[in-house]
Amino acid sequence: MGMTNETTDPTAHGIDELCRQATQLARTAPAPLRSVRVQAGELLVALEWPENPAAAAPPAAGVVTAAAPAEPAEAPPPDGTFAITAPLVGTFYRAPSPGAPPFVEVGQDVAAGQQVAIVEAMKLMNPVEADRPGRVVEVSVTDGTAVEYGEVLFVLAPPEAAAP
Amino acid sequence: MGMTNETTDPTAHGIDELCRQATQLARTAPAPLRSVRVQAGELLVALEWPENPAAAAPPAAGVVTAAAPAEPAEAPPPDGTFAITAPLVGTFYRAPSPGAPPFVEVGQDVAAGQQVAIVEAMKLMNPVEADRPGRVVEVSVTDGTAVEYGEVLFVLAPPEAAAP
Amino acid sequence: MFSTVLIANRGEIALRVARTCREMGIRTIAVCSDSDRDSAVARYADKCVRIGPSAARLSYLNPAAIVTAALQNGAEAVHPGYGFLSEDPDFAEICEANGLTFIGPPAALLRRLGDKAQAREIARAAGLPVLPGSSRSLASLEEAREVAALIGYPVIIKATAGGGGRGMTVVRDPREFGRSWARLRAVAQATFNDPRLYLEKFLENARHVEVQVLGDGAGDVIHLGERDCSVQRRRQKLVEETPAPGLPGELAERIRAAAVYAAREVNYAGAGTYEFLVGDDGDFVFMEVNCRIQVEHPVTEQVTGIDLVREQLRVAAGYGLSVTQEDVRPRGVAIEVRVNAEDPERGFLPTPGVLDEFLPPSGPFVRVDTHGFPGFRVTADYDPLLAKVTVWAPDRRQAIERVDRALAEFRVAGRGVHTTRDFLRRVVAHPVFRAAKHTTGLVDEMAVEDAERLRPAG
Amino acid sequence: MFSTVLIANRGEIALRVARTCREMGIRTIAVCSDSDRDSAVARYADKCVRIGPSAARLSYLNPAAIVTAALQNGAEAVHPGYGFLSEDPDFAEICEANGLTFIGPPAALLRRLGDKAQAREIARAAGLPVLPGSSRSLASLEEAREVAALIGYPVIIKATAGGGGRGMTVVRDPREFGRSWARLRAVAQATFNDPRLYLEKFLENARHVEVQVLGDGAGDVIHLGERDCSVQRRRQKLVEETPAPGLPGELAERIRAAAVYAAREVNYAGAGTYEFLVGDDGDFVFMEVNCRIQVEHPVTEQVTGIDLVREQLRVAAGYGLSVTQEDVRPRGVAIEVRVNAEDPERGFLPTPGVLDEFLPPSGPFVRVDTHGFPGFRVTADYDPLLAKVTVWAPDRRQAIERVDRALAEFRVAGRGVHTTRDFLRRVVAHPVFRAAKHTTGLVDEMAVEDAERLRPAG
Repeated sequence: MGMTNETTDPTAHGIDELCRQATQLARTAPAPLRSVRVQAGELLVALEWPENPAAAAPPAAGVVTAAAPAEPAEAPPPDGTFAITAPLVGTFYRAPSPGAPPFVEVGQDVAAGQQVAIVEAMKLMNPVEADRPGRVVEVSVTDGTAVEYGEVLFVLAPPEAAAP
Repeated sequence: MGMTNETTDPTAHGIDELCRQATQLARTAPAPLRSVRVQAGELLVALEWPENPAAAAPPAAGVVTAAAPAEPAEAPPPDGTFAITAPLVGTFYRAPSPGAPPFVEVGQDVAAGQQVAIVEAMKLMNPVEADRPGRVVEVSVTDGTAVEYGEVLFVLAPPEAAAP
Repeated sequence: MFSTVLIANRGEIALRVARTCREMGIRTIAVCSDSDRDSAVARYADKCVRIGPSAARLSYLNPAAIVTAALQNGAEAVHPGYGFLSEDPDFAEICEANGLTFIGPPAALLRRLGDKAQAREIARAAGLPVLPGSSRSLASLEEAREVAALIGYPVIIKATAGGGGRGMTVVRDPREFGRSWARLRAVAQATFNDPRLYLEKFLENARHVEVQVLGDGAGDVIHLGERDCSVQRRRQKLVEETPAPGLPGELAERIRAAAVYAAREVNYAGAGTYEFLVGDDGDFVFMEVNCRIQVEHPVTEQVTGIDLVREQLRVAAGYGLSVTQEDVRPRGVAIEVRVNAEDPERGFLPTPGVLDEFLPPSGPFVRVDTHGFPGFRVTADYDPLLAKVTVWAPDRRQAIERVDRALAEFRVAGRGVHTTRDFLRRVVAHPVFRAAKHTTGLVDEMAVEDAERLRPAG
Repeated sequence: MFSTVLIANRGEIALRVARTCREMGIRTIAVCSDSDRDSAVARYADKCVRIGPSAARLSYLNPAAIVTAALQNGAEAVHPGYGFLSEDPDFAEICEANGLTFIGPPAALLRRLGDKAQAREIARAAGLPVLPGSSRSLASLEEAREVAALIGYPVIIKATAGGGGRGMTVVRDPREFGRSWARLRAVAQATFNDPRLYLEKFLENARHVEVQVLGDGAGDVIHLGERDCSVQRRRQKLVEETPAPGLPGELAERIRAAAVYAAREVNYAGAGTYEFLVGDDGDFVFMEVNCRIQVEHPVTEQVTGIDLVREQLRVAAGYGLSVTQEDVRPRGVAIEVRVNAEDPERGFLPTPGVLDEFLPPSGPFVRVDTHGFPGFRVTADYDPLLAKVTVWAPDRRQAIERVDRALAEFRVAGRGVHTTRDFLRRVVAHPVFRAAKHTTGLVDEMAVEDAERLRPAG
């Protein structure tokens, strides 16, 4: 927004510019606005829309669930932890074979690409690997139980967070 | 407010800007505003629209009408004018008989209870009377036309407003 | 055929009538009160005229407003739907006097059959079985007492101008008679503006069986089979089905024949319903005639394939019926359930409010007649009927499974809004209903069962 | 009967199958991809298992995921719906190998009839008329060229593994043949993982007439009448009706008999459809067999009263059919229209988006099969079918008025979302359609008419 420099009255003109931007945005909006904020100190344009009309409905309305975004919207937890999810439908195994020690335990560090579990489907043993390094803070599924695609198997903390 | 007197003071000029822009922003939304905030110190414009899904839906979605209050919510106009509406379905007549002078003319003062028109239904001449005093500022329906129940026949200004 | 018809009603039936008009290329004029200005039919009709405030007395029961709206908008005929002015002979006369065709029987017939005491006499004269009772409206309490004593208790006192389950009271104890008589007389005066009463023997645990008839007004009358409407609460129907289940032998056939015979006697015109009671002795008695389209007409339509509103329009326009008795070949079973905006947990208290969610059932063999939609405001001004769910199936067992499936699908949500959906699911799941052994007493029996379930054991 | 069935599909058909299961007291397991996690069937079924990402190849076309989900949740049978794996013999085999009943014909039959060139030979051998063409898949372009020259242009090249209007191309100019052959071969390899092609004479302006058959797998096969599906765009059906209108003399009867005979020859099991073309010479030829429930099955259900999914389940569970040929008495006319989330103004471009408003039609004799609801997100991942609107009426004229009425009621609104509703209204209003003189060329003819209307006069 270098334009603001081109005026003798930066603030007012800045506001003018901000509002013009805001109006633009409002017109090209995906849905009706819920709120608009325009600030000149530190220059800010903030438009807010309801995620969608239904989501804005009172909880009583089952449409809330109905209208939840189709794609999973699992926001990453603030503490930087991340999940390892099931790559397919199947049975979750923590160990390479019955009685054998599990691939990983809580508190253990894992490297990217390290196998952490097996998901068995139709007699096929599918290895589950960590896609990045981290420390296991939770094993989310009991050994030997059925898991759906995308189900959380482990929660890991980033290595740095794991450092004392 | 300070808007009225022209000034070069950046902040006040900003206010002017803010209000102008706020109005402009307000026009960009289909739904009625819930709140407008205009601040001078640090300059802020904040508009907010109701979250009601129906009200928030684009005009295309008939739910807008669908969810409108069932009872007519005609808010009284700010200028204090008021309407005389049709007490029943019928035909609107401005005069007691064809050719006769109309009961009232624009600019004329009427007293409470004074007859201002006739609505004829099934050969019955139903007198329409003013429920309070005022000055006729508009005759809203053409003489001899069909009117629905509740249709606005006259717009009147309150006597005091009518004083010079 | 008419080019423009005014629909003098509201709710689902106004929409129902408008749909058939649309299919027949007839322009529709809807009317609405203040609280119905955003109703489904107001949006659906070619035009909607605001005729008065929310109070029905000043809008849907206001003949002058309706007739004026019809004349102003070039309507040639008026369809009264059910309730409101649908069986009012004065309204029918006003329509005709103003050159509007009243879509229903002629005023004179409405007057004769609308007088329930007279209708009973006409039926009796035609040889139909009636319950012991007074052959006319009774002049005095004394006379009424004598008749009651004569026919024996329990008796039911009925308003001469009543009908459709309204304006009647049962007296089991002679000592109660005086009070009940006075009370109902006051109700009748207030509700029907007619204090006249008459008396009948009261039949306990009967079945409500009614026959749908169609008359062309030229002497030809056919029937479209019978409906069982025994599932009632305070004489308001909750579940209706056709054919009537579990009737002994040829009884249904005899009831149908009786209705057709009686309708021919009065040269019935348009759609009508002859209502009967069937006692546990397996015998039947005439109750009353409804001279209008019934709420429960869809079950008859779904088994016969005949659009009853279309036939009403044809007869009123002088086209006669599109079918003969031979063409009427009912197939399978149809069940209708009435989903009301009421709370069964609180004595079926109406629950007005805005419908945030409204997802009616659909899919195979499911029909829904409703004026509801997401965002619709249920008001307390009118009857709480929200939707009629009608299913068809080759047999009763499948029909019951289907209606339960459909009810389970029905999603209604809104702050403060309750419906009878779950109560209706309990009814169709009830062993007595499934065995088709239920009578008009079923809903009360269910209440007793609930009370017993709640009572602490031992 | 099965106690638990997994439904290996999505959209309206998954919901359709779940509804019949619910009515039969069968527990339902739905499966969903990431983008369908909030779908109608996901909410409707007793359980929904997430089986993969949005890409169908990794979810609805993933046998391992589906079979595993079935086994983990105690399903005894798998209903494949239509499309996806519904006619995949390998999938049927995997199901059986894992002790799951595949609800459809046995794998071996799917294999034989899925090979369209072979299916054509089987039909020919059974004495059914077929178009001049290659008696098998063709090895080389040279051979294909010879056959094409022999039978004469125009010819249609078809993918051996294709069907349902997919994987075929018409060649009118011999000089185009080589390029068309190569292109379709590539498409076939990519789409069906099978490059084989065969040839047939192409019939211009034919009618698409198909016969619904039901086989008990024990040699008994019955038909449920025929459907006309001539209103197509790029071989995708838009409007279907039964009975087929305006067929000369006993032609329909001969086509039905041919289908039943051919189905008996292969001892057909479950629900199937024999597709034929009827030329303007009034003669018919066999086209292909669809070994699954059809999108357009509701029209057959509405005139026969038979729940086709119920019959599929019965046959798969070894209960046989619930009806004999004598029990099948089609009544009246049913028309189905497919409302797609597409923009006819932009070449039927799919228009994904969230449905802010979704009010399907209802009322007398209207059936809607849809997975849509207010707030539903139409994604670009799958086919754009949004709702099937099916109406019934005693005759075709009334059925046409009714389907137009129903379409006019249908309210769909959402940013960016368009539907084929208005286009469908134009189709059913078209004089050629009303006169039942339309062929598969109708939609193209309408496009030409539009172009002419737009061209400046003079």
